[in-house]
Amino acid sequence: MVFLEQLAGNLIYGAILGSVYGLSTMGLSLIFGVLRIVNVGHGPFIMVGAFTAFWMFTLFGLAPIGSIPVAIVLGLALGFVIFYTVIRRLLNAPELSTLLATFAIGILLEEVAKFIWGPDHRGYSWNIGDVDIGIILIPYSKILAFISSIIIAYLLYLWFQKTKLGKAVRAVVEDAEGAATCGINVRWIYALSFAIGIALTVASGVLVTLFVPVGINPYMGHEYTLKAFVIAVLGGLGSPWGAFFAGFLFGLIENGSYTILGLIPGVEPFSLTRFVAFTLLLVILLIKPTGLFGGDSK
Amino acid sequence: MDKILRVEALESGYGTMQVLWGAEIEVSKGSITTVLGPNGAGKSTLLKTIFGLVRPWNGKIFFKDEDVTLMPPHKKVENGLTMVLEGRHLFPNMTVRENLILGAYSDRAMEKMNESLELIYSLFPRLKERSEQLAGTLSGGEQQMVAIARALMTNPEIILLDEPSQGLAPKLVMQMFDTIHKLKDEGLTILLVEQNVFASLEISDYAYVLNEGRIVLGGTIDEIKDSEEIKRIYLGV
Amino acid sequence: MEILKLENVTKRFGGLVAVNKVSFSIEKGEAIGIVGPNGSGKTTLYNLINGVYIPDEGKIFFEGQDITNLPIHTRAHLGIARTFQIPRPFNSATVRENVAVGAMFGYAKASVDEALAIADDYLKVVGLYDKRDAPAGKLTPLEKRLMEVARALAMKPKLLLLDEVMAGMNPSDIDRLINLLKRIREEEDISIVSMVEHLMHAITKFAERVIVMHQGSKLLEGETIKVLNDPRVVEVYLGKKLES
Amino acid sequence: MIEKYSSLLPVMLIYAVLFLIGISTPGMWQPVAFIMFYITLGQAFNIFLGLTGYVDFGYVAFLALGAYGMALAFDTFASPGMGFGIIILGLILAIIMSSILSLAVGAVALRLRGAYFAIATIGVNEGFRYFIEGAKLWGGSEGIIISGDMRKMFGREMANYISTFVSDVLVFIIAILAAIVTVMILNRKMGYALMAVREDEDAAKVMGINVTKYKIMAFITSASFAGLIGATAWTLKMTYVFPSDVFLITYTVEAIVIVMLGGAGTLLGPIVGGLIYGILKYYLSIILPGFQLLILAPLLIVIIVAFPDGVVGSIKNRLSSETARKYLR
Amino acid sequence: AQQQEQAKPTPTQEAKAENTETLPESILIGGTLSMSGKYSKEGQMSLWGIQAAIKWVNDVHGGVSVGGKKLKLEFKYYDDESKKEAVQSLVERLITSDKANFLLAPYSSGLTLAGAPIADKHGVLYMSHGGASDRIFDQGYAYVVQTLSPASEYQTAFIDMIKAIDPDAKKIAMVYEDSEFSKAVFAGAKKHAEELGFEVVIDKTYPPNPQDLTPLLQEVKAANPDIIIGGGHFADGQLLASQMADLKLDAKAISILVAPALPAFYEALGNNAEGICGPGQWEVGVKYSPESAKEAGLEYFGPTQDEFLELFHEFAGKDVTPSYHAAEAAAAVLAYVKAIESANSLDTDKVRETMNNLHFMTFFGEWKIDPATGKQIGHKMVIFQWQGGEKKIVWPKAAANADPYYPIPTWEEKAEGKKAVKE
Ligand SMILES: Nc1ncnc2c1ncn2[C@@H]1O[C@H](COP(=O)(O)OP(=O)(O)OP(=O)(O)O)[C@@H](O)[C@H]1O
Ligand SMILES: Nc1ncnc2c1ncn2[C@@H]1O[C@H](COP(=O)(O)OP(=O)(O)OP(=O)(O)O)[C@@H](O)[C@H]1O
Ligand SMILES: [Mg+2]
Ligand SMILES: [Mg+2]
Repeated sequence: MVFLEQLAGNLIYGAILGSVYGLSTMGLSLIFGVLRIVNVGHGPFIMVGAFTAFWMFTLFGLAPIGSIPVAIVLGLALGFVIFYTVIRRLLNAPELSTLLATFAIGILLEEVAKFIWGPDHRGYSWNIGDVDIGIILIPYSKILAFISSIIIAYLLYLWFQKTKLGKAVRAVVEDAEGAATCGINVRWIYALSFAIGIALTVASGVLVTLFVPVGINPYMGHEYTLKAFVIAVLGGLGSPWGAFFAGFLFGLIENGSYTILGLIPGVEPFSLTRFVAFTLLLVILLIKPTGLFGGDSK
Repeated sequence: MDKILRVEALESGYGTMQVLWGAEIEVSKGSITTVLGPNGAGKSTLLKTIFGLVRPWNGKIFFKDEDVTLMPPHKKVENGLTMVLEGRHLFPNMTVRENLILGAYSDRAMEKMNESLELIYSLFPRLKERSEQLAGTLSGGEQQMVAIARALMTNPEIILLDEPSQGLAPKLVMQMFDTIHKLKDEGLTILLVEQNVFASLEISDYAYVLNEGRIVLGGTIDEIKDSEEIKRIYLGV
Repeated sequence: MEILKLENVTKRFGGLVAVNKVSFSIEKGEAIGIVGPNGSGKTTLYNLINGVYIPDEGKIFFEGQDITNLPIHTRAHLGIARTFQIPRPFNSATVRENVAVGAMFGYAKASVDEALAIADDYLKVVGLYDKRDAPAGKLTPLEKRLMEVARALAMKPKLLLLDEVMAGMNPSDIDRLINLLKRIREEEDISIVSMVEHLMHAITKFAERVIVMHQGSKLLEGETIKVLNDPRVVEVYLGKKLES
Repeated sequence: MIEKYSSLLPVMLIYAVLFLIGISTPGMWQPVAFIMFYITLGQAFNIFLGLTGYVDFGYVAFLALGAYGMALAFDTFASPGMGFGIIILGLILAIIMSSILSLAVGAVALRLRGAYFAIATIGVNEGFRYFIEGAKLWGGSEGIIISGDMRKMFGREMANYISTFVSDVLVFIIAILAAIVTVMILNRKMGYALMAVREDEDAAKVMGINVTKYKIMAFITSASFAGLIGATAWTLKMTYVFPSDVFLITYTVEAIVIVMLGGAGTLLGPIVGGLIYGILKYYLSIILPGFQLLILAPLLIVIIVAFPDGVVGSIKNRLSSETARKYLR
Repeated sequence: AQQQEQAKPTPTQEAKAENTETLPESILIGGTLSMSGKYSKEGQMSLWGIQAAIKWVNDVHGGVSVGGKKLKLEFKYYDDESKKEAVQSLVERLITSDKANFLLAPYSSGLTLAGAPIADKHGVLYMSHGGASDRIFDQGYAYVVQTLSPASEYQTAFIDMIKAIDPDAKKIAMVYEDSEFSKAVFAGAKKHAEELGFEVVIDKTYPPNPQDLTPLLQEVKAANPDIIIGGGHFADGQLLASQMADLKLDAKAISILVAPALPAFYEALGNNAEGICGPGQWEVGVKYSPESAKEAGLEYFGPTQDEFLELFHEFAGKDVTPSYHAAEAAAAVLAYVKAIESANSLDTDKVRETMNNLHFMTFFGEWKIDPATGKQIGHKMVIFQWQGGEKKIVWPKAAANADPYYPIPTWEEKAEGKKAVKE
């Protein structure tokens, strides 16, 4: 009974965390889908979002949810600047050269953050109460993180499917030259997608702090980069919705497997949960080499 | 007849390799003008440079008497010039209908979207049947139809067509030329590149011969048809 | 001697039957044309013969050996070569290296040095010798196709499958290429060449026998002129009768 | 025959110069060793990434296993009677362990393409690390420290000598071997096969190339070199292995950066890339301690924008002279 | 001050005669610091601490007296980026090009180990101020000495404290990072706890950089422990506290490694930090002073705490409170100076030998090493507790400036604003 209750509690938290993982991966997936760029500097953008939430809260008392728009604006600005200064020049270069560039951009963000804000591990406490659902206590702030992730993901979905610009992005993904003949400004779509991808990532940084309101520091991104990669692939690269659901799944697996692994004597079950999560990734890829929701393998 | 498109001393290429060496052509409104030439002469490059997918190095391009040399492709579409690329370039994971609707992306096209759709479905009744099928699963011929139809959706005044008959079964090739002719009757101007010399000359009003990046011959269809140049290039004599 | 035999070969993509119970055989030394409307399954047939796809049903024999389930590269070693409808050069390598790869790993199994020499020979044959040190990616679509022909020939295949090599080629070049293929077929030990083409003057000049595909099935098979004048072929494929 | 190996000349020249600087200038040996670590890492990685076009993000796992191979040799077999045999044993273990892992990973993951492969291999690396920690394998998260064993076996002087000189010389040797192996591969059919795989794997199959075989061969070769680097530049030199230190994806990314800086698939590329990266890092950390990454990052961006094909790659593209190309591969 | 120093009759008279070394103009201490990368916080703190100590030595102490001369003390450092590859080359540079006389080891056990062979090869002393692992000192390095308390002792003082104030507390839960350092800490803690008769009801780790500790904490909650000890580094330590609050996982006392030592901990957690304890090598407010040295019969060396704080603020700025990383680094510098002066020599072996017999006190606490291994055995950990927004030292009694607040307020009470201060 205790076992099941703990499992249920873990899964609930896993789902909440998973939704945040999912959102934080959508930007990575979008950028890969449109520009074929693997953004290895992904994590540092999450860090920027986390610091945004922190400063908005600390300096202006702005509720972290309220800093999502701020993060989006900041992310868009960062995205456009980076696109027009660096990425644009590498669009025709070999694919991996953008990897080098995003690596360098990631380092730059980290070091600039350290330079401005120092290496401290910061955090905020935004206490708005919690709800006892019988099995486990859940702070409202985490519930908000969950709901906001879903709303943002859904808004992005609507934008993609329903708006003209969203369709243009899809068109560019499928055939850029063909899109040009339809009167679509391909260069602008690249810039926009990159900026939106970055904005999403920065915004997800805000939500990350709703789940983990502490430990905000210049180097916090690494862990997320790695997970985002794995989740993006699990969901099928280039498919932002796939990424969202895969994030969900990842959160559930990470948390859910703990209760079961805990039954094995003489091991460190928590470390093994990560082993399980990564192994599952491999298994899924073997069964479906393009991820759960992936199309082509290029 | 007034010249809707004029190209003066156009030079362009890829990287450091020059392909076009001062190409000059004129296209009259409402005509079909064909550019002929051996493989690798630079015909596709000429069309892509006019449309703006390849950056011009030198020379001028006038569209409706406006200098559009450096205008990016999407603005040209907005002004009524579009292109059908060699090899179709559809959006394979979208339905036929979605492909067509994206053709009406520009403001200019939006206004006339419904009319354009009607025209297209009357020209290509088959596309109406297939409207919900994913473009990538169509056969080669159907794909070529979608490519042309999508270009028509932009509500163009002139279409640059690059080898529309390539890879089509003979029966479809004939249909394709019929369609091009019909488009002209609808008032469209067409700049055509074709390897199917004889069929294309049959429907054209004017023709140019491009060789090694230069226009070596140009004139009305009757002047061109019997020229030595054509025989030399195409019949190997 | 029968070099290739297909028995009731079927290939499906989801609900679509791209190739439907097709059987035919080809004798050593034949020149075959395969025609049919767009989407009738010609390229898929090639993909089945050289191993890109494995048939859902049916069997394929090469020189009497069952090759239905052999991997692609093994079939190449046995002597099957092909070109692609949409050319697939090794872009960053030079034209010469591209062709040499064919000689090294195909039926020819040449050493590196031999392969480079073979490459030069065939580049002369197709007229690309001047461009042999250019990166293959810089060629025009047509030159790429010619390079693919050279690359396939350098494999010294027993069976050569050409997929719309001549689309977009001007008439005089087509004639030249056909003569060249005929000559090579005679001079070298290439038993048969199969050619998919929509250009009827190319087919009539080259093929002794044609196979007509329609909606995934074999519609007809037989002597070129006779088959192409068959009313059914005119109806589904040609649209009007061939002149001459 | 010699002709074909002429491209090794500039490589060996660079190594000779580095070596001479290292042994003749006081205080320069370790900096040279530091740079050599990056060069060798780039070279080993290039055998796979450069030649096949496959990006293995989990590459560092092979270094890690090599490091464990050497550590386990000391941890399990340390006895005075072993002498230098134990280092040989460690190197052999390193090769065996890293190549077994590469075989397993290759057999499974090499079926995947592009970014899927790249990221599946991250899974392997992370999975393996957490397996070691979670299952408390090989000391679990506490790792293995061998300095004590080394000192007991060889005595203080010799142990120091091994960690501060012999291990670096071994890295030099690995680098030279890697260069020779790279050229040998390039000159043989294998080089052509890998080129074809890199450019178009499906077309390569049609040419008769057994792509799986060649990919695995390149993968194992590259992984074995990685294992050797881990065993020498990490375990022998640092005298310890902690899982949290050796399974860091950062090293893979650095390897990619080095290869891309120099030019993927070229022989000289990773060497030039390693030189640029290593020298920049070393001197920046001396001139501007604490700010070196702040300077390094924009510099990397500038270099890659100026040389999108890598420094060597871009120079090669611009060179027309045949003789010059012969030495630049 | 300088003159007074010289006038003092010390054993230097005797030693002076023996000293035949040609002395340099100044003494250089070299070190690699982690100014970027994952240890950059610790690296920055260490730098300020070192700079403060050097300044004291030169300006207040008047330099290092050797052979009758007063030598200036200098410090040179490079950034190792928290990465092992960089350490050896930078250490070698310090030794050969910069001619450093003595070395400070980098932060963390791994980096300390990485540099040890180079230091040992050149026969230069290599003092660890951030490498806590006991295992470093099992390797037989003669020139590696330690200034801070080793990892195995980090949580033992806290257990002593609980034993002293609440004999009824029995059940201890341990949740900590699966890493080399924390494992050593909690292995020591577990042994100690069991010796004192505690029952360890949970002994579980979590992997580095966790985002969610719920699974583990639910298990802890179910075990209903009296005491919870745990942690690893900054981020996970903060997360541990934050999620205990989320799940209202109450205990009578909580001690977390590393994270609570920094003001950022209280800033991040706000009132939830109230009552949380942590082990520290040192804290602002510890009562090590010339007086307490006298009581213990030890010599006091170096600045008083107030002097140190003043110097520290000169480098770090007024608003920065030093963490123990600053103090232990400063103490390492002071230990060198003390040893050099006692040996009256710059010779590594002489200084090292002298160290074996040194037992003195600085503002950081006692300093005494195990002669055989170089491991620190004199220094004692302190336990601090966040009380009313301030870090108070509550253990050991001798160093304490406040009483432990026990049992700590529940999370519920803390959410309502209750602080860990007696009314
Ligand atoms: N994307 C490209 N990059 C580099 N060179 C190119 C590119 N496209 C074409 N070229 C070169 O430009 C020249 C002209 O090519 P273009 O495609 O314009 O010829 P074309 O007349 O259309 O030929 P075809 O009849 O074969 O279609 C050729 O020499 C070709 O190699
Ligand atoms: N990989 C695939 N997945 C799904 N459908 C496919 C695939 N390959 C081919 N098809 C479908 O199978 C049918 C036959 O295609 P195939 O390419 O063999 O035609 P073809 O006769 O070569 O036509 P064309 O003359 O236009 O080249 C087409 O409807 C095509 O859309
Ligand atoms: Mg063309
Ligand atoms: Mg086909």
